[in-house]
Amino acid sequence: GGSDDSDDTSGGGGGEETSEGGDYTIGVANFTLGGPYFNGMDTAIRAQAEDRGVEAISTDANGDAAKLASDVEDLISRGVDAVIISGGPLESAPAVLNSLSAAGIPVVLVDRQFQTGEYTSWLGPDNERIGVQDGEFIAEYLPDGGKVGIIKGGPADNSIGLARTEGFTSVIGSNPAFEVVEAPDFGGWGSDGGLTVMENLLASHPDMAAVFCENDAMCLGAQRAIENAGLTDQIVLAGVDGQLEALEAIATGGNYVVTGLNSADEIGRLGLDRALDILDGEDVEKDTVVDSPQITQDNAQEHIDRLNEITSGS
Amino acid sequence: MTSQTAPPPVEDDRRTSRRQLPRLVVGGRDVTSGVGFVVALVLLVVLAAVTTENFLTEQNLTNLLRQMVTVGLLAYGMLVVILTAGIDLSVGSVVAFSGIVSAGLVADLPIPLALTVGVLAGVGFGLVNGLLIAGFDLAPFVVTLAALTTIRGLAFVYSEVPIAPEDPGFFTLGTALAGPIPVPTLIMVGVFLVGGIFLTRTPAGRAIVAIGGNRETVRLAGISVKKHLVLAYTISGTCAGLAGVILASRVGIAQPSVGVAFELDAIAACVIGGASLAGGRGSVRATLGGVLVLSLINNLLNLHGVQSFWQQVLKGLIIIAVIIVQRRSMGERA
Amino acid sequence: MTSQTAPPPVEDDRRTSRRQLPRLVVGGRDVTSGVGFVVALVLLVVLAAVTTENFLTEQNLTNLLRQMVTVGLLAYGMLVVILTAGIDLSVGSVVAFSGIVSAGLVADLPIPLALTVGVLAGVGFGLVNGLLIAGFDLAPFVVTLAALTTIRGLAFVYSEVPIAPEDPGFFTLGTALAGPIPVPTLIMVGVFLVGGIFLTRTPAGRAIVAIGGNRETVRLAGISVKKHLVLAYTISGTCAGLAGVILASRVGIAQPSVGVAFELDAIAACVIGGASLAGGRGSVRATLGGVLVLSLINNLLNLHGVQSFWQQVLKGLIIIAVIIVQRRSMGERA
Amino acid sequence: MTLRIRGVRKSFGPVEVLHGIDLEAGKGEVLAVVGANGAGKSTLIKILAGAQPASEGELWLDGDRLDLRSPHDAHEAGIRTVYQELTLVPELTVTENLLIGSLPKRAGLIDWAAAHRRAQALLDELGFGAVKATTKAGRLSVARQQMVEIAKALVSEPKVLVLDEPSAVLAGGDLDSLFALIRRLQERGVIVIYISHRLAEVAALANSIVVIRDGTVVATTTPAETDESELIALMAGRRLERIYPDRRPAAGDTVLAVHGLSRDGEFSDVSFELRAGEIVGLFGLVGAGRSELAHCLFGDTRPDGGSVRLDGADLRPSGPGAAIRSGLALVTEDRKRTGIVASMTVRDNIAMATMRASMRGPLIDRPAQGARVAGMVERFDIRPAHSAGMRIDRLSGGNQQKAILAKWLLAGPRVLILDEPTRGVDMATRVDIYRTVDELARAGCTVLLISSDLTEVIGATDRVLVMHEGRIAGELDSAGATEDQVLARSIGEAA
Ligand SMILES: Nc1ncnc2c1ncn2[C@@H]1O[C@H](COP(=O)(O)OP(=O)(O)OP(=O)(O)O)[C@@H](O)[C@H]1O
Ligand SMILES: Nc1ncnc2c1ncn2[C@@H]1O[C@H](COP(=O)(O)OP(=O)(O)OP(=O)(O)O)[C@@H](O)[C@H]1O
Ligand SMILES: O[C@@H]1[C@H](O)[C@H](O)CO[C@H]1O
Ligand SMILES: [Mg+2]
Ligand SMILES: [Mg+2]
Repeated sequence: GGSDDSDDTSGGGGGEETSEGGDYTIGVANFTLGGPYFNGMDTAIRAQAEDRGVEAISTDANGDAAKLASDVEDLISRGVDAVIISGGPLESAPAVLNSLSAAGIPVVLVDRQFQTGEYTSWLGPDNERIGVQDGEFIAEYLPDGGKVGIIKGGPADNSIGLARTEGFTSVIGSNPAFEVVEAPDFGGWGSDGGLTVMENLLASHPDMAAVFCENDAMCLGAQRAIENAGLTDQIVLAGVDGQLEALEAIATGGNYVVTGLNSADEIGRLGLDRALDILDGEDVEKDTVVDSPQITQDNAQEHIDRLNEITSGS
Repeated sequence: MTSQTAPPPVEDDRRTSRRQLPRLVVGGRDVTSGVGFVVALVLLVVLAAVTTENFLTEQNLTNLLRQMVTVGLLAYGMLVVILTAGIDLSVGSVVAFSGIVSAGLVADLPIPLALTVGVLAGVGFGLVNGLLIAGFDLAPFVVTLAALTTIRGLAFVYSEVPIAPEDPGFFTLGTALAGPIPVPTLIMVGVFLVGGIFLTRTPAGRAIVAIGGNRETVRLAGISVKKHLVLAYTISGTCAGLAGVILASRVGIAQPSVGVAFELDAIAACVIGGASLAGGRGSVRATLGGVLVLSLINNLLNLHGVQSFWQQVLKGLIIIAVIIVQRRSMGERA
Repeated sequence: MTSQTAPPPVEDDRRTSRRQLPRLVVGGRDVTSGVGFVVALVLLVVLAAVTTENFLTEQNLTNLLRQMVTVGLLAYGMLVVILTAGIDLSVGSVVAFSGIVSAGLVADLPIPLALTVGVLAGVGFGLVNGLLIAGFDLAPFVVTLAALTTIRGLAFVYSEVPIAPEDPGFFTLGTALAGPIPVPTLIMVGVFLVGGIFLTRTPAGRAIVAIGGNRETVRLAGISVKKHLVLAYTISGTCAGLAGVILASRVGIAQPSVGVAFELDAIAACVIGGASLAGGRGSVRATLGGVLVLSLINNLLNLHGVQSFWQQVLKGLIIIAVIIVQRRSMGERA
Repeated sequence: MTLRIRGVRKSFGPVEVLHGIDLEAGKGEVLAVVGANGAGKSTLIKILAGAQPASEGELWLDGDRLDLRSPHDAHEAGIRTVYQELTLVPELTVTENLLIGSLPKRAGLIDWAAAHRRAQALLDELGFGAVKATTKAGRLSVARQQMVEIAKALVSEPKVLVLDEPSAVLAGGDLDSLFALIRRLQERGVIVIYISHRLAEVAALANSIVVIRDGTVVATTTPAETDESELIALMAGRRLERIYPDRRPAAGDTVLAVHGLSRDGEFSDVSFELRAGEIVGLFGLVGAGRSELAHCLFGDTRPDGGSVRLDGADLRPSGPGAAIRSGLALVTEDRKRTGIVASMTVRDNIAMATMRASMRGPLIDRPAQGARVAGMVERFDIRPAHSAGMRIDRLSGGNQQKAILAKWLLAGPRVLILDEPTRGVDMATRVDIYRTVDELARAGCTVLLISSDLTEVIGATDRVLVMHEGRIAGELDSAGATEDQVLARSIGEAA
């Protein structure tokens, strides 16, 4: 990814007032809201909709693909003009996409790029890139190498986690100074899961030097487990997302050393803009990779400020 | 012989007189014949129709019919198990397994065969559940909870990633329409009809109902309790397998993670329909009513564009309101 | 004439002789006294100790003690409800709500007060569950399922995003150690001890047990069934509130999404411990044993580095093996 | 002190089952209430117990008008009731069942040692010392559970004690203990309302007798003014010519031959033969092992030793189903636990053992099944007459028993084992049952009649086997046998 982040999506990002808007209704189909990231996404889309003066109706499928299909059908019944799908760990939903295209309704995917089926446009992060970034940072941070734990998010029907871990191990795994141990159990993308998985990992591998988690929520839990075990000085953490609490931890200069920004807020807002552009008949890019800057102690405060600005601003 | 005053019939079962209708109450009182249940259903429909203009559109009604299929199929199987005083927590995992296996096999087998294998997987899991529960006399809750875990694991072992068959023939089962009515809905209604007749008109069905009422009496009447328990869990597994295959075909992609907590909705449909988890009481028709209630609530909230978290808050409250209305009108303890 | 025919006592209850131990069997047979259960537990421990070198490390044992707290607390409350022949599906949502509310209040209130409010939220939800179930005579399954949905929604309404209090005092409750033993574990053990005494030695506790055995008898004995049902659900809610607050404090971050499916583990612990969902039978000690079994299985699989999907597959199979061993040694139907 | 019931009416839905009952009992009086099955006796006492509200009418005790809204109110007023159906909590100990609601406490906690002592003392005092207070109620025999039920009503001495068929499950010495107990209570001024179908008992115990028929008091009398046959006539609304049928012609070939049958801890070395068309009684005291023997013959349990031959061929049923296919049928002694499926209709219950008898393809032929059931309802005069579609637990106890018999008759058994089949059954119905059993025997069926009723076990049979502590302790020809002879063998005296 380059640094051309919002160049191709005029009027995105900051949420400046734009005059158009029309009286469109945008449906937002969330696969799940059971995680801060997905929540942030939904909130961002709705906030941007308000800023742009259009109506947004969001649904939550509670992690159930069938309900996602029903929700989209309900949205079609309500006569929405476009649908944004935040598909979470769902990798694809051909029937949903089919029924939308049958109804002639444009679809914008945010975060996850579906592997099959026809969609109008996608915006999301380059997950492998984030993993590589984290790996590179750790490799540099621990020149003597050591044992590195990996905490995976969830049932692997998500290419996103796999891509992050692959990116990370492509750097660390190929470096003979490092030994990689993957936690056997999943952290479920949440802090409580991250905590338990880390505790169990420490029971077998108390000699770790670093831990990579597929998202920040898990890393925050893992950080507590490390602290409880009195190993804060020995083990550093690397995460993904840029969740506020993680940024704060990084800013304090403790053992949480790096994360890769995967801004739900930014992607969400861009997603809504993209939907409106399509409705206005503009020619849009089909797939857009949203940049994922690396965040370390050096620039953490910047990102915290920006996040605070966004959340208080809308 | 007794010329005595035979007292007038005490509480004659009024349904005995309209025997022409299939008698789908399989034990205990039929809550759908209670005013409250019908009132609650009608109230929901009227509420939906009056407060949103989109409810009575063909599009929406078709959605509604389609959306009830999964819970509906699971609920019938669950009812059979609940009637024996059992429970089947594994259905959600079976949905996932059957779906992913049939989607996976599409690459190698003709589609109808692949789908059949998916359903057969459900049959097999149900059979194993039943054999463990009946054969070792184990608590259904723990056995099917363990099955929930194991089968979910197996679904992921089969394929960690979702499988989306290329062949559009895979979508036919799930998306076909017969006129305005989705084919899956017809299948579900068929299951309820045949299943209703099974429970009310066949010796095996009656035995299943009786087991939940008093298994000792049934055993001493020379009926094999074990055999019928195995049958009940096999039926539930079969329904779950069918639901899984239809769901995968409808969504167009089979996920190993699908179906979490489906068992709760299925049980809820039965219980809203007046079934007792203590066994022996439940109604096929009322269970279908329970499925309808749950689907209507979701549809209503979505059509109103209620925000997700508030949807959850309201959904719970509406369910409670529905069962209070129903309970009130039944008077006595369900 | 009465002198002639007193037949010898038909069968004496053998456990009556060791009454000096606190009698934590609250109804029915105490499965922990069954050899099978102890065998299963010992087997698991030996298996863990022999097959992995890390099992008997302080770090691991502390983990084990820490990780059983949530399920343990929920299981005690669940047992109380199950004894009345009820069920409480809402506990996982209460865990989330209590945790996030107490974390949220840390900004405005002294920490002990914030934590107390979190627990009180659990008390409140339990009370409402109980009032609905007892007051309107509703099915516990549906009421608490509705509560599961509503309370989860409320947790998200309170805060969509996780809350991580800055004040490190918030972590104390969850992470403090008393020697090598985590304070939360001590709290859990305390709940089981006091709770055991409550169920075996107080009139209210006995009434709760009796209600599950035969609620009509309790009513005919002039004891208020409603009052004790409300009490039972309130206890369960309280335990869930406590579990939620401890969990949030331990993780350091309260998430509104935490606790999904916790109810299944809690129920499983009770049932593995021999409790009957039909009520009246269950044991405090054996429930603790059930909690231990579940934790040991998880720990064992993790120490062996079994990959997640296979962990699930094996976990289910081990649970089934455990209950088969237990059942065999009990001989008669649990 | 007087108990007065005035104009009590009770309806279930649109149907009135009590049409204005009046009765009165004074201090120390034993008032017997008799009536056919379904007459309304239990309904009446449930009203008196506060367990069900009356639709109309008044209750007076000691000159106070009672307003009983709950069982608690009745307790407060000093009215204690022993219900017809057992109400113990099976998972709890006898102690707890007895003292539920009044367990002794020390420092706020229940003092179990004291509780057990108190419970045991109470049982001993009442003459029920054979029951151990620390046993779980569910492990007691039905008879002992009944003793606990009675003891429970006497935890605090009541003003009025209501006993609904307490003797139905008691026999021999236990019965004597109960009678002695009632006399003691009577002396202390307790009013006892006593319901029973055993008229000899009623005559021996009662000061006055009220006869209820179809929800109406048809007579108030005393034992001195009346006799059994008149009472039966009042209850039934017709005269019964005789109670037991004539003797049947000599029996045919041996059908069932039991040799040296044993089952550890239950019965041992049991041998006897039953012939075609014969009715054989099996008498014994509680715990003698009769029910266990019956269950073993029926394939429900496996014998440890010995053999059973049916028509000369070895009979080793693998379970009740196999036994039924071989031509056996068993009417169990515990109606509620093993006789009925309470949640199902009378029809479902009657058809239970013969569901495959009328099929149309894979489906049950409902009209044909309905006709068979209706035939049975009529033959046994099961009331109400149109009860086929009713839940069976809405029927009175005696009518439930008739439905169970009907279930087994439909199976057309060759050997019919009846375990206490007339327990809780009114006299007129008993006569129907005896007649039906006689008809079956005449048609060649072999009947083993287990009974604790001495009169019945002699009157309704051809021969009587007597069991004592798991062994056959004697055999008598019913024609010449006396009650004393049978009783003596059952307690291990004489030979
Ligand atoms: N809950 C109920 N609903 C409807 N009918 C009932 C109910 N309880 C009792 N009845 C009816 O009331 C009548 C009187 O029944 P009850 O049990 O009082 O008779 P009983 O005299 O005690 O008979 P038995 O000698 O057989 O015990 C019967 O016809 C019975 O079917
Ligand atoms: N597991 C058990 N624990 C305690 N008592 C038991 C158990 N199993 C059976 N009993 C009781 O032991 C007694 C054994 O005798 P059995 O029932 O054969 O006697 P019976 O001659 O049929 O007497 P009854 O008049 O009670 O029918 C029964 O009353 C039965 O209820
Ligand atoms: O990209 C998101 C986030 O990283 C989240 O934490 C987990 O799910 C992924 O889809
Ligand atoms: Mg009666
Ligand atoms: Mg017996």
